[in-house]
Amino acid sequence: MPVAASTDITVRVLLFASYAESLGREALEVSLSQPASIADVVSHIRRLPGGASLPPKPLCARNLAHAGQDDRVADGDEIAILPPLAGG
Amino acid sequence: MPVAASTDITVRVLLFASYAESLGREALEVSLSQPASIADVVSHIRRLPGGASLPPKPLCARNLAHAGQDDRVADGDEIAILPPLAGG
Amino acid sequence: MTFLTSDPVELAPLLASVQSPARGGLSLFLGQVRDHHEGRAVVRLDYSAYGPMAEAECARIVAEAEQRWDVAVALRHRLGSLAVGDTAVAVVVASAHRADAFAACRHVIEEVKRRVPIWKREHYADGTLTWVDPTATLQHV
Amino acid sequence: MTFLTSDPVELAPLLASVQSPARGGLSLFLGQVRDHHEGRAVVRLDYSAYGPMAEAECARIVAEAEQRWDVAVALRHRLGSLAVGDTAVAVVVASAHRADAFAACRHVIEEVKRRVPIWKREHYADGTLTWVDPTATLQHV
Repeated sequence: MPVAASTDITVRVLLFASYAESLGREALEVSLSQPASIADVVSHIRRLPGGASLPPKPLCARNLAHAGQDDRVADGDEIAILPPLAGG
Repeated sequence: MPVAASTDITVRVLLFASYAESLGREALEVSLSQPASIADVVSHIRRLPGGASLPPKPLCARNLAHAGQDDRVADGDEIAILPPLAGG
Repeated sequence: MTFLTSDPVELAPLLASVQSPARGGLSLFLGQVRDHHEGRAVVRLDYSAYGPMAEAECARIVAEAEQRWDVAVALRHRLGSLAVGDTAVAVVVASAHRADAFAACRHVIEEVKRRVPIWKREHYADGTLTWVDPTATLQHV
Repeated sequence: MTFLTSDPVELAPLLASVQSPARGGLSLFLGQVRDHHEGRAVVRLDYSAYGPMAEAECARIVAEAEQRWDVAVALRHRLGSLAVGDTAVAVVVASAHRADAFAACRHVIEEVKRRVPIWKREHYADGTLTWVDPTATLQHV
């Protein structure tokens, strides 16, 4: 059974609205071991100061499209963590 | 069993659009024996020159409201015979 | 209120008549003159009405919608000679709830077509003209 | 096409972008800022967005609607500071068939609310402000 090489990847994480306020920032770089999922990015963010106020499974996007918690992330991806949408 | 008195009544009949063109007029007075219904007014109009092109049961109105063929008409009523509606 | 007009239909006054700070959802329907009908090229339409009944029927339709849903309704139908692209009918519905706004707007335009005594005569590119009978065709806007 | 704007939403250019002589039925939805939310007096709203994704998501929603129905769709959402009564979102749908126009218009506004990354912060008459979370309440416009 092949084992994925555990090389690090770096993704850019964007925070918005109430989440940006909780974390005190709107963007950061996060390094993760491969393979990594959206859920791994969220776990990382929730361990940062102010991150505990985020829900365990927030709405997320990967490269400008909605993404599921189990979706893989790749090096260089733009991952957005989205507070409840309120457009319209 | 009471019998309705057969006194004449007079109604004003309005014709519109294609029906007015068929009959060559937009309004006329029609006298009928009581009791009389919308259907009786229509029958009278269909016997006039040009009236045969009207359908046997056209859409009708009595005093500015839609009326059924069996609705009674009274002296002084305004009865309108309406071609297929095409508003909107 | 007057529901029939021989002037061009303007949206702004209709919107103003139903807007309120409590009603944040507006559903509108506009019916405009098309350039074709049953494959024939239309150049102009003449709308005529049984005026007093058309006004009364429009008032009844609006009152019924405002009773059935939590909405404010504005309705205007143009009469006279219309060119392709002109607005023949406008329905504007405002509500605190967008589902109500959509439902009432749809209901009003359907009832206008079904109940209001208005007729139209189409003028075709070949110079002929016909009274339109929507019941004689499956084609509806 | 740009779906987000910081300028007031004007209907005329949206209508012009979808109107055609073959599409005689137009369904519009306007969402305007209400003066109350959950019993609190609202004086102002700030809309913000994840701009690039919001544009992409609006484009996908419009494309999906134009594929599913025989319609042309225009969509505009305003960002920035809005006052009570200002139009926050406008959907304009033109079709040869009014049933399609209504269905597509309703679908687009529902999808915008469900999918487009836009947030709003409400400023209340008492000087406080809150990020609005529609999932936390049953009250929807």
